[in-house]
Amino acid sequence: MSEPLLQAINLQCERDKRVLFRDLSFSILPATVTRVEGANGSGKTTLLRILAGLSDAWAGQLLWCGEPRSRVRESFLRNVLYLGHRPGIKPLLSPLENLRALMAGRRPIGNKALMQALARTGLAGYEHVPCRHLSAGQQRRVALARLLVADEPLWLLDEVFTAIDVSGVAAIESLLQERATEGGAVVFTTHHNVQIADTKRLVLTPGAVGYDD
Amino acid sequence: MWQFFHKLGSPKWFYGIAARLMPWLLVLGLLCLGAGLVWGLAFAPKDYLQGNSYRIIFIHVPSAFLAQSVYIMMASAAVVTLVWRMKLADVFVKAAAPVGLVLTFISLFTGAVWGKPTWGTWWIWDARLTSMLILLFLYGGVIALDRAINDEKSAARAVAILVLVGVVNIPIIKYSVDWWNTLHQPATFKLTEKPSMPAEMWVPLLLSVIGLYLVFGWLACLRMQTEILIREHRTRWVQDLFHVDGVVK
Amino acid sequence: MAFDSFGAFLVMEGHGPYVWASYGVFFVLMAVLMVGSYRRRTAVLKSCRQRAGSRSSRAPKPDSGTASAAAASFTRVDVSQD
Amino acid sequence: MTIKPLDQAVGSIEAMKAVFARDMKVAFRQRQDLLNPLLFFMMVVTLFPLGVSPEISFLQEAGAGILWVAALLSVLLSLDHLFRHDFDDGTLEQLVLQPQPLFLLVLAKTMAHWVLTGLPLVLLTPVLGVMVHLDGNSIAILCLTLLIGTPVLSLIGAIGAALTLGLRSAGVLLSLLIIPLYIPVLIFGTGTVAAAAEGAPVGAYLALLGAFLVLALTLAPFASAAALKVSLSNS
Repeated sequence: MSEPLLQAINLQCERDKRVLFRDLSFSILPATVTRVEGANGSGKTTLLRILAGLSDAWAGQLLWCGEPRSRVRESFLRNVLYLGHRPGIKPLLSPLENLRALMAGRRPIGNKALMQALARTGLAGYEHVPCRHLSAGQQRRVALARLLVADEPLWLLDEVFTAIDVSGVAAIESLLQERATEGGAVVFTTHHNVQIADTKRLVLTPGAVGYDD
Repeated sequence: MWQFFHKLGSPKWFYGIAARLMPWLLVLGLLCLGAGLVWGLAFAPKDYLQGNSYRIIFIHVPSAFLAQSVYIMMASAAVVTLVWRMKLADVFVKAAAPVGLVLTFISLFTGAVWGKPTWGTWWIWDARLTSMLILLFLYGGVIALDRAINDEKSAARAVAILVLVGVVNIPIIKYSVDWWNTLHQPATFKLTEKPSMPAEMWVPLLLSVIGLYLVFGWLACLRMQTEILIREHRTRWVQDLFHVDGVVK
Repeated sequence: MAFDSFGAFLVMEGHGPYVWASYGVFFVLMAVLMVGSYRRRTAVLKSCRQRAGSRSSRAPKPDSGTASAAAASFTRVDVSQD
Repeated sequence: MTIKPLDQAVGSIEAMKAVFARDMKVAFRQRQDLLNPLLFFMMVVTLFPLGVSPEISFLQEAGAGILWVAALLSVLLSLDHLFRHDFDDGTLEQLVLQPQPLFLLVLAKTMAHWVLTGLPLVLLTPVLGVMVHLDGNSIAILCLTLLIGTPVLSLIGAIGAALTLGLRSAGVLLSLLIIPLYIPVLIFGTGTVAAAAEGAPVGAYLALLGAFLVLALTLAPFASAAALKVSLSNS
């Protein structure tokens, strides 16, 4: 068994005087797909934001490769890719410009690869159209194009399937599956009925928390 | 050492200490303040230049002095909030800011009223008064930001950042206002600067400064207790405050 | 005493209004602040006491912050019932 | 098979360049927004001759102050947008999660903001200076003070913009928080012009303004970065 990438020990989150979860302990191993489940308001998004390092509203311990995350913050940030509800797409820029800007701070990539990535997300021919002229699903596809060129070992994907059509969902399923066999770790939330083999489940229920493989 | 530090940060511990300290603070504070003010109002000799209007000094100077030191105290607490994330520190900032605002207002008001018999006008853009006016704005900003953010933790940290930015600016503001003042009006005579103040004047002044400090201590403890109760009302120890052997007091 | 009479003390050679207005504002504002803060704590204590009382009389709940959500059915509501 | 954790990241300078370039590009796609602070600047300046007095002597005396106040207000007006669009579309989350130090990225954004608002204001100042009857020397000094002063306005303003991000009535709150902090720059900016008009040497004052700029450059990005993290954590 390989070393866990991210480890949460007795994670607790309280927002607006309400305990979302407590004593939550789990490890994210390489080459795994984990699905965070729970009803609306159970704290799925909050958990992913905490794991990504966006939210401070937590107590407990978070280890990255065995070390406290706050101590290795820079390396942690380089190794984690987070896609949230708001996809980080500028409406005034074209898909190509958006993708290039998003990759610039992490892994600068040539135009050819970027164009290819966009084409493979079904945006061929739209590369130079300002994103505000694209549909919600197409805008999300621009953000998802990052997954085709990203090298981060851990992906945190919040509601990635929103506004994506059926064939798109299937394609992303196989992308995540493939990523896991390559050795990457994926943590995602969704309300879609997604079939990915060997998906671990992290269930958030109010008060009590269960984690089963 | 660390244990002590932790204890210092514990709201429960503070609540108990504050409860024991508060009567002393209030009684001593009111005594000092009362003695200083009565002495200053009725017994101190009249000022040969300004006449009796100078008696405003016994409230103007203490409130101005305290208004500034409260902001410095808030800044120290802000450092503690940001570095050690101690709960008590941000409780203090939240409790002290409105008191600081009121004290700043008092010093501005008394300064303006004092100006009328001295300079013949209610308001003069004197360096001190202008600095105090800006301090009033700073307090206002802190309180407004605190009110605007719903989440307690975020509010605490945002306010701490703002207070620190403000405290870096205070000396700069003071310096630039002083410079601006000399640029625009040759220094007339200042309100509170006296070549040498006789003991009958400065002793009551000192007494009222100390008294106001103690009263502020009482106010801060009281308001911090309130804030702690609001934040911790669900915890065991707050519930236990009202129970003696399972019976509600 | 720096003044000859109580009347002189009040008038302060014409500066009385300024001095007394300053002291008045000081006392009023400080009193409002002190009494207000004190009453606020009293009110908060009272509500805490009520909470403690209601909690000890009822069976203790494990945690009030984590009420479990009832399963939603999304069936339509009959609006003619009232 | 596993993927080894990565250690090499893109350099901070490259990342800053990318952030700067994106902000410029977005701004030039919406040129109307670039003109708004300038129009506002001109309108505020116009209000003074209309509202107070068009007399040459008054305008000569008050002109530098009027231009400074107007520039300050236009910068203030434009600050609300500094992080808001990025916050709404999620770009800000991605910025905070970039592996480079956040304060440098914030500095790049602030620099872009200055190039897009402060610098055009400085360039417009000679025209307005002539309209309020300032003499050539005063206009030159005024431009110089604005050139040093407006970056300070952007840097300090960024703190306020970061603190009020995502709050209701953020615009008004932003002004409340930031205006008191602008006072020293305003005082020295206009004071320098006044001193120059009296024939006094202004080198020391300009150096002092420069010191403000250095201080703001070194401290403000840290405060803005910390404030951004708090605001994002809260959202």
